[in-house]
Amino acid sequence: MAVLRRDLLLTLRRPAELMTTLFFFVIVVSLFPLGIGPQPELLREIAPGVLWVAALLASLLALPRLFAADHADGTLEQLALAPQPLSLSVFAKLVAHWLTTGLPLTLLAPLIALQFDLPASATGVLVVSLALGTPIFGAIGAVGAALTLGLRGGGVLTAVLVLPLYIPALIFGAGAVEATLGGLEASGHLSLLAALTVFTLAFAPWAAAAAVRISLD
Amino acid sequence: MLEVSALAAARGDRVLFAGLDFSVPAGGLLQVTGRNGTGKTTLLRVLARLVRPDAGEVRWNNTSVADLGDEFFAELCYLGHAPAIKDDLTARENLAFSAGIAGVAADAAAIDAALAEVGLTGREMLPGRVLSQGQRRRVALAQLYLGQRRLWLLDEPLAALDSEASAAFVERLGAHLHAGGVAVVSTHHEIVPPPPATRHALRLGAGQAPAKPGSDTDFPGGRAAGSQRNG
Amino acid sequence: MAIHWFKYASPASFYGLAGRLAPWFAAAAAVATLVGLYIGLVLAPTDFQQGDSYRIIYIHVPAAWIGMFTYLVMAGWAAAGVVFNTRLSGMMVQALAPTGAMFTFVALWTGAFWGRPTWGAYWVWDARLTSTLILFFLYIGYIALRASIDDPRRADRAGAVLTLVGVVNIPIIYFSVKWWNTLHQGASVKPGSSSMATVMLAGMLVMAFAAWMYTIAVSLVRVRAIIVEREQHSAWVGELLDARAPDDAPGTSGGVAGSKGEKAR
Amino acid sequence: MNWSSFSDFLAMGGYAFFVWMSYGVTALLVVAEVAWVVRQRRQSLARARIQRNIREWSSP
Repeated sequence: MAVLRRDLLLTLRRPAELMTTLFFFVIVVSLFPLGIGPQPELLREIAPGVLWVAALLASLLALPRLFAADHADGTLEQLALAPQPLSLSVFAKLVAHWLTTGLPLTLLAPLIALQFDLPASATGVLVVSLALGTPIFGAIGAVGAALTLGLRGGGVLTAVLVLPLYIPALIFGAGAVEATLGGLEASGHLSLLAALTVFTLAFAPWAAAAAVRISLD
Repeated sequence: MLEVSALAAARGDRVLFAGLDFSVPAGGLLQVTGRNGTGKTTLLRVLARLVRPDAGEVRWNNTSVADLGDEFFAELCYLGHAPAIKDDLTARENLAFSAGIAGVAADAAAIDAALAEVGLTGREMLPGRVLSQGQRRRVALAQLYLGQRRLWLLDEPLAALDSEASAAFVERLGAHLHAGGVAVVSTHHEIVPPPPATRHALRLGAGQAPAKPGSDTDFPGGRAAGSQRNG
Repeated sequence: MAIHWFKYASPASFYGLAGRLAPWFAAAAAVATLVGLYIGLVLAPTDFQQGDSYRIIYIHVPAAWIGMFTYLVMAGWAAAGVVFNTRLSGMMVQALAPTGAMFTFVALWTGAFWGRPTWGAYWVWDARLTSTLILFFLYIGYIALRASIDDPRRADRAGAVLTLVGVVNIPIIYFSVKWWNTLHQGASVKPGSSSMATVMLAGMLVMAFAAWMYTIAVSLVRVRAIIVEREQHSAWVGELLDARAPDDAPGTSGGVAGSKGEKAR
Repeated sequence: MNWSSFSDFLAMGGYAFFVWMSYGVTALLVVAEVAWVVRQRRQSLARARIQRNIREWSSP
């Protein structure tokens, strides 16, 4: 699919943007021990929440990459006029976006988890939960990013629109890691998160496509 | 081919045009003129279904474009102000992806041929960021020469083009019309396609603008399009 | 300008209808508030567990209900706007949002003042309060989005998408917060638990009715202001102004019925 | 009637602060909203009147 290949190629040509997102993730996570203190038990306890919130914020920061450049240079108009559903093109963009944001964050997370002395079992669940949860951040975020295209204060506005909708993913994702830490089974959390991912990916591209059309009007 | 009835569009509080009726037959060119802010771009965007009209209807082949959906988009090539060129992609890649998005099958040879047609031979591998405004515009225009799209909606296609490139474009436009295509072009320069293409003129916002002597017939308020045969 | 009547007809006729209905809803709200307050504050007995602090629920619970319900009504109007492409829908969503946000805030505020004597803290991460807080964020998001879009029609459509996305997410948010709350063994005392006297329930229902009537009355008056604001260039607003004395009190006139309106809602 | 005196009513069984803060702020918000809506309505009419006057003056 042309859109997917194009977006991937564009990110590869300009890897700095991707790296900025990843460094943001690392820096935010590293701030917590500095602010709270280096007690290993305390850090282990807050690790699931901290890692998840940091991944969430990093995803939020990456959202403008989805549409803003394409909106500015007219590519978005061409996508809207293509003889295939716009929601499909949005979905392709989401896949490309996840491969260049969500996936690297997911892969980086176990490394960062070392800072918090997270046990291996919890780290495994963290990776799985982030792999399931980051697509939700991208998909819901796409709706917010599309609605705020071309508006003043777009970035902050996107955050205000999108953050409340991120809460269920955060609860199930961080909850899964926390359950593992507490010696419980994480499968309940993970299956709810997976259901949420499927549901979001089914509807969000459609809503984001509608939002893109509204912003082009 | 392309028919418009009772079309109206407003931007904010301002009505740009209302009660617009015209039709462009196969092989016809509609040239939209008018001063800045009279709604040329909005009209083209309404025709391309990017903007919902406030009233009225656009028909293509006697069917409302609202009912046509992707069939209409497959026949349409719209070029707006922004040329949709990525700085980080080469001219060749830019054109290939534009074709891919538009669902036009184009192999490497066809891409290079289209770039040659707009005079970019030898610059296929240059990234978008080093291309001049005129060269970016040419890459965008090269899309027109890929595939067989029958409706061209072009917003200021001659902007930033030198006279040579403009002449080449007008020639290509003539060939498109000759093959039964339709084009709606907004421009400040008069475009005279080679006969036997019919040229129609639509002047928007003529009510406020002073009429230029020797220009095409004015229709106050943009009520209807005149039709005149060239040559 | 002939085209204006095509879609503008509906707001023009609704303007008159809203003007005639609003005073009745306002009166119903005033009467119900007085009755509800009398039942809740004077007639109802003191709760044997919570003492008189429980009397906060006469505003807390109705405010939470109406805050939630108003969002659903907004989503209903938004859906109608998407399906029928009517101009009035977006205006109604816009008119309802501030009142919904206000009631949601009231629910949070009174929840805090009910929680302090009951739980010993102003804020407890109780499932209901947390969900209400998120609902409040959703209202703020809608209002912020509207405020930053200049073109009211784009704002209508963008707001509709946001409201619908929000309303689809509300059950998920409620469920997830509840799940989170039970896992963390949060506070479980609920305002207005099952062992409620009939008088108390009656007071709460009357207050909920009052809040509902108030919401309708205020949003009708607000939608009239929005209609006039947006249609100030149209001919019917001109006629409306001609028919009004320049300084008559707002809200008292029944409004000029949109004589050209075809669709009444 | 639950109360023996008016001061009893005001005291709210010792919870006066919490109860009256809840009711008071709610009443304040409702009054503020009503005032705001009335002002909004007045302004919309005033603005429309200005618009109409501009229209009438600018077109003979």
